[in-house]
Amino acid sequence: MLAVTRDPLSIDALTTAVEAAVRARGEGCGALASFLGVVRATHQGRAVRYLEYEAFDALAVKTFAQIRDEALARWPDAELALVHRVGRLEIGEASIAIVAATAHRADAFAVCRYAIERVKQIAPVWKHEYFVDGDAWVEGAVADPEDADAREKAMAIACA
Amino acid sequence: MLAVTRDPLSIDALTTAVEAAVRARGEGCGALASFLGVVRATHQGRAVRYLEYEAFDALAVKTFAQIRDEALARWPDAELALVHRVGRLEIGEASIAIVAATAHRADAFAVCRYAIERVKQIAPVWKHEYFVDGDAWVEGAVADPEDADAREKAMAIACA
Amino acid sequence: MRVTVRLFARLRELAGREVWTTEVPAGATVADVWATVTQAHPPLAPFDRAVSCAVNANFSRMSSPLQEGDDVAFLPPVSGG
Amino acid sequence: MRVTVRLFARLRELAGREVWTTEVPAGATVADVWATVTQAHPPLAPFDRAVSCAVNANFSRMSSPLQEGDDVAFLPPVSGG
Repeated sequence: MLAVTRDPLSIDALTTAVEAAVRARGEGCGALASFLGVVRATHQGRAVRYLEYEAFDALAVKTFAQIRDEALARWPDAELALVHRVGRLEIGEASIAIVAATAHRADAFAVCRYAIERVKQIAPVWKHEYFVDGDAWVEGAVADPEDADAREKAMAIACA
Repeated sequence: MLAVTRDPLSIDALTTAVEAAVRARGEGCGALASFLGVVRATHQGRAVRYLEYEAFDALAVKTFAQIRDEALARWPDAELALVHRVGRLEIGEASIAIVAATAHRADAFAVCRYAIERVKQIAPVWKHEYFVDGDAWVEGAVADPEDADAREKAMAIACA
Repeated sequence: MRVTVRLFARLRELAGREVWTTEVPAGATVADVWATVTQAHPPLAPFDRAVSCAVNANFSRMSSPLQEGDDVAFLPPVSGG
Repeated sequence: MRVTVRLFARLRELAGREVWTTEVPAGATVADVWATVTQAHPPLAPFDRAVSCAVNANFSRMSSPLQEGDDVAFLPPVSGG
């Protein structure tokens, strides 16, 4: 449930896996919150043709495992699935799918939000945008998985 | 995308519909946040056998439309799908599926959270729990869709 | 005038009935119908302050006046989600 | 000793190469390797303060000493999600 893939993403498939994993541990989850990042038709006013995502696959999967560990340290009853798609993505296609399961809904939303914030901070994944009139790499955060300030910032956003 | 059904729920199906609806309106959504409520194996320490949900279908769908209208008044770029399942539900099955789409992720989480809070406040749906040792109707909020305090409480939770 | 009464969930179970028609005076309100329901089915009386109502599948107020043929539903506290 | 150098995304594009092996002195750190990379590929120099690194597919520090055969990856700022 932590993966980099070239295939289309499915929240339903992750939901089934996460629900079963939590149920195998005990009472099961009552709430699942999900996030799907989708390719938009425009970016800062420029018409997008398509995107390409690239990842350092082996490191990305380890990063997802770290994010899951961080989430479970804070929310012990949680389970988390996280899959990032790479390769060429058309408008309307999903680049990332996250499913968080917990006993109650407030935590499910928090875990899911925490996971996406952390992905954006530390996952070794890069977005290359192809516009009608050119292309550009997107560069966001300098990845540092040990940076406690970043982790606390993500936690603050998740638990707001 | 606003419905009461006796069939199993799918986030993927709602996602496809919502994404297409937003894209038809303009730039498309960049973020979809989803919520799935799932039947847990225990409730307050009692072992659950199954649940039965009952709805006032015609009024429930109108209530979902009101919730969507409220959300769009606050988040004009949003789209919302909301389906509640009724009938007998086994442990691990989903009772409600909500998908919220917006341009950016903070809003998607907020719209989705707002919707589930409002459903719990005003949707004419009732849960009947069947335990190993008895059964009970669950009774939560007195439904009043005009109650501005309740609406503001849901908004405060969503925008925390 | 005749109106239809409709009960849901625990109200339906406590009353032992779901849908029926009843005669009420012209100008009767939803509250008047509720009063006849609780009189006929005393176990519903504790819901006096916790009941919601709908007329013709739209949320309504207990004070709303009814028309001939209206469909009046009473809803216990909800628990969807 | 020999180590493998690996570049991703914009770093790879700017350097015009992705993976190669290079000779570094015993006791060399990740930073030493980065210095040889930016010397050979000056367009990478502006990433001095924005580059992350990994050794053998684990996040590392620029100050980490390397071993013979290590795989050293340099990562520009990330943009997943």
